[in-house]
Amino acid sequence: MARRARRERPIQGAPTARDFKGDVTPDWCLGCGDFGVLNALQNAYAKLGRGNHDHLTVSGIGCSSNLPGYVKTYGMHTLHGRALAVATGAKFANHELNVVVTGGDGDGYGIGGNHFIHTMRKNIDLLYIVMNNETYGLTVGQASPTTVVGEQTKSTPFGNLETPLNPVAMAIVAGATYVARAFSSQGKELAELMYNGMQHNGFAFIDVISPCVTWKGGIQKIFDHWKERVQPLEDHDTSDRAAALAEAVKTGHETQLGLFYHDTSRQSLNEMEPVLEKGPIAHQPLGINQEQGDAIIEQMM
Amino acid sequence: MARRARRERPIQGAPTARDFKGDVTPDWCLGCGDFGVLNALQNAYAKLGRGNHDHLTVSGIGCSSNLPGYVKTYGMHTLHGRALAVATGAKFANHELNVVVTGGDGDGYGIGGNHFIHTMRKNIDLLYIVMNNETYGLTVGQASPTTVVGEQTKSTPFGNLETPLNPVAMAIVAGATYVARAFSSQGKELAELMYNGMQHNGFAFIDVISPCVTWKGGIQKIFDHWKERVQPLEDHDTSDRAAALAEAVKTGHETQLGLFYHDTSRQSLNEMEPVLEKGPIAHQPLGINQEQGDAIIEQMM
Amino acid sequence: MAKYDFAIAVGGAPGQGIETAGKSISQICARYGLNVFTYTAYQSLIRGGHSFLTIRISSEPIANHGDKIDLIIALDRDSLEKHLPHVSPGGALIYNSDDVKQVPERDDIQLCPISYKELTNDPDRKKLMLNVCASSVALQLVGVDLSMLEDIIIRAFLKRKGQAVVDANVAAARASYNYAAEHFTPFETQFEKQEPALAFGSGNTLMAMGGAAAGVKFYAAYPMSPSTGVLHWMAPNARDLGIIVRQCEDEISVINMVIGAAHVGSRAMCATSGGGFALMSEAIGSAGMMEIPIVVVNVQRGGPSTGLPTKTEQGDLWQVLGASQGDFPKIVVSPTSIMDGFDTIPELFNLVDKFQCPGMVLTDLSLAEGHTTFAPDAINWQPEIDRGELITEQGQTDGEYLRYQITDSGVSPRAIPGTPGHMHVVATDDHDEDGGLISDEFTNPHKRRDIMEKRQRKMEGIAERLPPPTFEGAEDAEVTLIGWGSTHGVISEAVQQLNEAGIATSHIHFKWLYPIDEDAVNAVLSKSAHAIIVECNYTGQFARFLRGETGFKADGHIRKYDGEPFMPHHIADGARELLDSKTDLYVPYQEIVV
Amino acid sequence: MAKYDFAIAVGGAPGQGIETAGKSISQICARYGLNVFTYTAYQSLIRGGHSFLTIRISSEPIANHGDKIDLIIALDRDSLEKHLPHVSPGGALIYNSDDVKQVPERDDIQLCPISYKELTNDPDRKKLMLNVCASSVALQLVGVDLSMLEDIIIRAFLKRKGQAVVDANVAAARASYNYAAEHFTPFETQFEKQEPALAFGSGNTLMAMGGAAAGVKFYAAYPMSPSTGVLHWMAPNARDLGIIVRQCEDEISVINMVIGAAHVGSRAMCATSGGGFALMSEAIGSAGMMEIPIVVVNVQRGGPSTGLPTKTEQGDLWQVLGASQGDFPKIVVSPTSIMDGFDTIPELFNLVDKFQCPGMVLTDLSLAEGHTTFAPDAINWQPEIDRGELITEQGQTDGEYLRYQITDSGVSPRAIPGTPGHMHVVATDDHDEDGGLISDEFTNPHKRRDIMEKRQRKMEGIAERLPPPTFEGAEDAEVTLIGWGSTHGVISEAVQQLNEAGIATSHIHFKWLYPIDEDAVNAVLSKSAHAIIVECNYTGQFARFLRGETGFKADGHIRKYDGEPFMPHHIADGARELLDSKTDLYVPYQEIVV
Ligand SMILES: Cc1ncc(C[n+]2csc(CCOP(=O)(O)OP(=O)(O)O)c2C)c(N)n1
Ligand SMILES: Cc1ncc(C[n+]2csc(CCOP(=O)(O)OP(=O)(O)O)c2C)c(N)n1
Ligand code: SF4
Ligand code: SF4
Ligand SMILES: [Mg+2]
Ligand SMILES: [Mg+2]
Repeated sequence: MARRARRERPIQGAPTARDFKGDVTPDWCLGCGDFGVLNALQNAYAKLGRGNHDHLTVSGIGCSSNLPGYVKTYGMHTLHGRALAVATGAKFANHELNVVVTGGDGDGYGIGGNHFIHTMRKNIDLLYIVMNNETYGLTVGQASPTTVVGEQTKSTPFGNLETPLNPVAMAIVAGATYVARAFSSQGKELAELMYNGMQHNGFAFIDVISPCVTWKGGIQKIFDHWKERVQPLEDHDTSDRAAALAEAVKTGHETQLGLFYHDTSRQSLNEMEPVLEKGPIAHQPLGINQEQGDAIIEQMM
Repeated sequence: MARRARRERPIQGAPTARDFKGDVTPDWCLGCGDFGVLNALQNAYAKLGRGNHDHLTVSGIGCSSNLPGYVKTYGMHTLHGRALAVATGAKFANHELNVVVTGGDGDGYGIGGNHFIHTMRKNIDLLYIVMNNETYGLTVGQASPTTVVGEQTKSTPFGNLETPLNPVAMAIVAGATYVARAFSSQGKELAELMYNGMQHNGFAFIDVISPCVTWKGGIQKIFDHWKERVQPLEDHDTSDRAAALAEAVKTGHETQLGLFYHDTSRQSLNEMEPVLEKGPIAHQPLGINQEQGDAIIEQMM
Repeated sequence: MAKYDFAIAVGGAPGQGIETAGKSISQICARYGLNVFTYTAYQSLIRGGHSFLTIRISSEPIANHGDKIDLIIALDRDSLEKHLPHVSPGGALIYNSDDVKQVPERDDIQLCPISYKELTNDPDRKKLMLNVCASSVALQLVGVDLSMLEDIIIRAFLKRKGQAVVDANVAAARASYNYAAEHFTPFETQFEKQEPALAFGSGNTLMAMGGAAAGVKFYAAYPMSPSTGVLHWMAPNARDLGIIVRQCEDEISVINMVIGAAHVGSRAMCATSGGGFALMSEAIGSAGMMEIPIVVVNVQRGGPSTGLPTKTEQGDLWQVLGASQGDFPKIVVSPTSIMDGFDTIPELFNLVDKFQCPGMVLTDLSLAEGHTTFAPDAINWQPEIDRGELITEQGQTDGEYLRYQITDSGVSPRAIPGTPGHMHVVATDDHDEDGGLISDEFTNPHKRRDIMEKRQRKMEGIAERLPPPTFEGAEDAEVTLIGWGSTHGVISEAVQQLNEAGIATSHIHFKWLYPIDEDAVNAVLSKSAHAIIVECNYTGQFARFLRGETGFKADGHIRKYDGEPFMPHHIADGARELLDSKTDLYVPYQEIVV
Repeated sequence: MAKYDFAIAVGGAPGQGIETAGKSISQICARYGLNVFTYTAYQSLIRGGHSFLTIRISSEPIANHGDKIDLIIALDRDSLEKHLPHVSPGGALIYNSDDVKQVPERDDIQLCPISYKELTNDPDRKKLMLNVCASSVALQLVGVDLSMLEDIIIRAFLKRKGQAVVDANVAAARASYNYAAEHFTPFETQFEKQEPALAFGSGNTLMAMGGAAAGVKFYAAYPMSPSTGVLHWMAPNARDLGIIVRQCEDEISVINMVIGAAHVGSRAMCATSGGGFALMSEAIGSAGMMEIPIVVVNVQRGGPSTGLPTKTEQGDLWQVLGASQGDFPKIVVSPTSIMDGFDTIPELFNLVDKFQCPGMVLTDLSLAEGHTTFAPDAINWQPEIDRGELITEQGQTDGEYLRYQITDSGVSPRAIPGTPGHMHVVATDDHDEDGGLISDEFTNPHKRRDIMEKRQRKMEGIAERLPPPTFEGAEDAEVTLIGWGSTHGVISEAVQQLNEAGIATSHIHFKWLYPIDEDAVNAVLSKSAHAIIVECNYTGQFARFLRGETGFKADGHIRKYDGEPFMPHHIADGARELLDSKTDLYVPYQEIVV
């Protein structure tokens, strides 16, 4: 809604979260969990210490996916479900950019599910933050792939019959090398996880519980629901994949927060790619030289 | 190629595998693993004891996806990657049909990955058989989502850099309730797994190692490769999800075969659906009656 | 009885109860037997932003939201400022005087300040009842009984919120009604009850109902504005009506499920908007190739791409015509009114069942989210059902069954899986008569030609059956307005305005868009005078398509692509200007900016 | 020097080395400096089925596979039986007499039986060298030096299979060559060496090379016939040329990656076929909305749906024109020859970079999998590169940067992410000049109209720059053949045949399909006589499109949709028949059935 004055001066000194405030005031409902995610992300960007122009924030479509408009970095607000694919292309074309992908559970685990799995399998160097509110917020509250069994929504008026997806377990199995769960109200922990995820070379994934106050019964109810459930992962060896998986598939009343898995041994796909050794392809001179051309023709004779 | 004479007489007595031979001779390469899968499936259909017309075999596109033409049941040879979605619609519209989905690794884990995850999550009552040859056979041998690291293919002439997907682990995490791995050369075990999968109420998944003899270095080489690796799962409690998952994520030289996981406690989504209690919707009279119509209008006044 | 045509609008922020106010006023009018048409201008936002709901009420049938607004309810200051200029001279504006101290000058209308504080007993002042207060004032001004509003309040709140809320609301309504009676001048227009009482619903709801009447037993969806209303009707009604409703992981899954369900014999349908339709396009071709009858609804919104999720446009015609590679039989239809949306669904199902091909309904936000009143008996719950040549029992054919038998009509009897003795495989690869793959067996160009011609012959049968465009008005008119789909109502009214102004005008309207029978269509088009094509997109998608199919070149074009639907005067003004000027394009200026 | 035009065909089962034989013969001819064009009729199968490869060889430039076959190599009995009728009178047929005892009668051709057993020393009789033997015989019959074949054998096998295999093959080649010299009558046509030696490649390869020359640095793909050849060239050349090549999980991922890569400043491209293109269509609209320049190649195959994966068609025109919802700037181009495929890619990249929109290349199997010879210096490795208005450094603009600044041309300077001082968000929702969402801020119809008009103004600039269709032939011709894209070569030859037969014929050909400048195109079309549109699809997709854009109605149509490409006489015969008869449609009969 209200748009703040445009400000294109370079950051002076060490960047602060303020330097990463976007030109547009978020249009989210008052109390929406996504505000916490936005703040944490601005803090994480600041902590990284790079200029605004060194970051690219990519999203799909949904309430949560409006985020790129609210941070001061380069941004892409792409199609519903396609942010990871777009971000992968951007990362390969300029791997010097810090590419962060933000979106919702419908966007990422519903329509975007195939990109989710394969981007993790390929271990592309991205940070992916899902604002999981267990609903399709922007389309006014249908069930999402993480909606719990029994919940009444506009699309499941008799109660949801489908077992929800477990994004953390899925990520570990699919090949993400940095896997965490967080709660949007715990801004410090979330910012820390984000910062470390940006530093991680490979696919970093954070499933953030980010309550929707409009379709989940109001601020009080939904935050109470979560505050009572979340608890930090304890004494956990984040390098042990089997242990991480065992924690991730635990079901029960509690929902564990923190870093489940961190694999520093695997190279990201972009690191492995020899073509990138010369620097970002977006900066390379266009075309090929006559010698290269002659060699190609030679093969054809 | 050669097409056998059409034969539409009903099965006499207990059906045999012969009764499920299709009209068309398979056009697969000599020695292709898919022949073993086809035989096993014909045996499993026979063992189930129902008529040809009670089965629907659905596939996508690929060498393996040509299978429905080679069995004598109703068949659908749909789009590349979409077989599970089509089969889900068919099952909901007539849940009395035994719906079996067959296809390849590219079809199911590549382009069809999102349907794969969500159909398992929803636990639709289908048997899904993937002929996993770790390649895109029909499009002449590019890397697939299960191609191992380092392998040289037409699309990865310098060796594949991407970590393959683990379909069995993925299935357990995503919510399949019957999860197995088999080898197309072990026809008896495979047929047994298929038969039990058809009997299972819920999503049954069998990842079948079904070697491609054309793009994987010839019959001898590829079958030797596998024969030397496969070994049966031992002493395994198939009802223990965590144990199943632990077995599934094991990596090493050996590839374990057998039933990893079997959950008989969860209802399939079609069983849970009250609308289906009256029988298949495809058999219900069309339209609604005046009384129902009046009630609808009443709400609108 | 007096004739009248009156519009009330409600403006405010989402969450202020605009929809509730609008619905109450509309329902009351419907019960009064009055004709209502509503249109809401809103944003793709949950909170924040602004909505503006226009309720046009008339003693006569109406099919658009009209040209003018007589009475505006401004629920917040923002609305007051924005919409004050939009009140017609002689009209009125209701606002909360607690919030607004100074009102900009307008002495040609009646300002109706009410004090929420004084009219209600709302201890925490959440202003949740402001819409009730303002609606009561509005109803008083047009002479509606208070009891009507009380009824509606009880009905709306009793179950969900309990007696206390009902009581508070009823008290507020009474206080406001009485306050209005004392302080404001009623309109000259006073609503009078008519018989029968009418029902009230949206275009999406009526299409969903049409589906139920047609025998849809499988409905799949992925939410997408502005088509979600169909899902929101289907889901709660599913169990009573025996319909399977599935929300899927994406639109690709939606359409493929629909194809699976249709293939085994159920009537199956889905609805989406442009982006979702794009994702479905590959599978639409597969239904064409496998010859499986399905119905896909595309509710257009402002494009391109994600575009304007809450705005209207007729911008997907070429997408629908071009959906999926290659040539295959298909039908495209665009309902001409909200009520026609109901009838179109069974009509299209009969055609796709008969010709075994995909059918696409192309409608748009203006109809799908527009609401209208209708007489209860206007709904035909038992439409004709023709499933075409189906084989569901053994013995219906003797001997050899060929799923894709080559016939004169191109239609081959369709055996439903589960039927003994008719096993076959349907395939998206091209195939011969028995379903065997042509490319597998011998890539035979003659077989390919035969089966391609068989399929395409169905298009002749379809074209024969599709009614030509309608022609209304005098044969010797001076100007002819040509439209398609949703704009029928607004063009009709523009035609009437032009005729009344002495410009003899006729109206040609297309409902069935594809296939086109060139001769039949040209016979109708030949009756046109100075021809002006009216459509809601930038490039003139329909004009270009029509010219390609028939050679017909219009003399002028009226196009709108700013997201807001046409008002009648936009078209009437455009026609006048195009008749007078040398240009051939008129783009109306949108006066009401929300 | 004598002029000649000669065709050799090889028939057999896949795996018998048809491709190898075809490639050897073609390469030898190319080195001889002869012009070669090849077309392979094959099936969507790995084993089984049947392939038939036609190699047309001429002393003059050629651009299609011709009308006749002079010499057939039948690698198996099946091919012998099938193709015996296809040898032109005076021609010859080579077959393995070990397999075939009795040959059906044909006394107007020379039968050339060879015994594999006697010509080779192949202990396990796998007949792997049969293709070498038969090729040697063929080359002897047309007077090519044996040494040429030996060279090719060494080159083909030495690295991959070692000296022993080379020796066995060379020995078999010599024995066969000598046997032919002794037993068979050589053709009157004897090939003569020309200068320079030529290179030989497929349409897919040349498009890929065009991409490399244009500066493509990111190529993504999901395999799909008949477009996979582009991937198969890009993948092995990637490292040398500094191109990132990614195989993705599906086509949706492909195009979205391309969009991401293009947005951050790299030239990015992808290729697919109809079904994959359908899946990409939503994202094509997003590139239009975000104004990101990308190039998407659609190599058409027989449709609808999975259709005929290994057959040709021009059936996706409407799909490409209609791809994605709403109106947005886009360019559609259809290369007119294999070599034009090379040039088209940099031409299109310059346009999409300049106008910041998606560009679509519409070609088909007949060009993409067809092979042609070309002079090495026909390739311009340094084509002009124009990246349009790019901002890549701080200070290029002063002060405020508006990504979607409203300009007269509609083009707004594009800042590349990573550039200091120009941060902005690109969005698929409609937006205002600085990228803020229109629907979020105030759903302002006036802003919407402005930005829509800004975007669409780019279409005027594009239309101005696109060359009109080409016109060849006499202005006073009796008949005009009109085609688009891949059929240029075959239509040209039909035109020549008609002219030679005394029917004065001209040829209008479209390469740039969209946008169309109505006046410029009509100026060319106005030169046509009895106009016949030639295209390879059922419904006349181009004819309908052209009529819609220009009003031009052709007098007749020649259409083919059996999967096989036109031969010149199909078109010449059709033109004659359409000139004589009352009908307006001619569908050629495909004589060669594989
Ligand atoms: C192809 C397509 N299908 C559907 C939509 C409609 N759509 C917009 S947002 C959304 C769901 C958003 O849910 P989520 O990603 O969880 O985000 P949230 O709003 O909950 O933050 C949908 C279905 C779309 N824009 N595009
Ligand atoms: C949308 C789409 N993209 C691509 C293709 C081309 N295609 C056909 S089969 C195939 C891969 C098959 O691999 P897999 O499923 O593993 O089967 P296999 O042949 O190995 O048995 C592909 C990519 C297609 N038909 N449709
Ligand atoms: S609807 Fe829910 S998710 Fe969307 S902004 Fe409001 S609270 Fe947040
Ligand atoms: S190519 Fe491979 S997968 Fe396909 S039929 Fe041959 S052996 Fe089987
Ligand atoms: Mg959500
Ligand atoms: Mg495979």
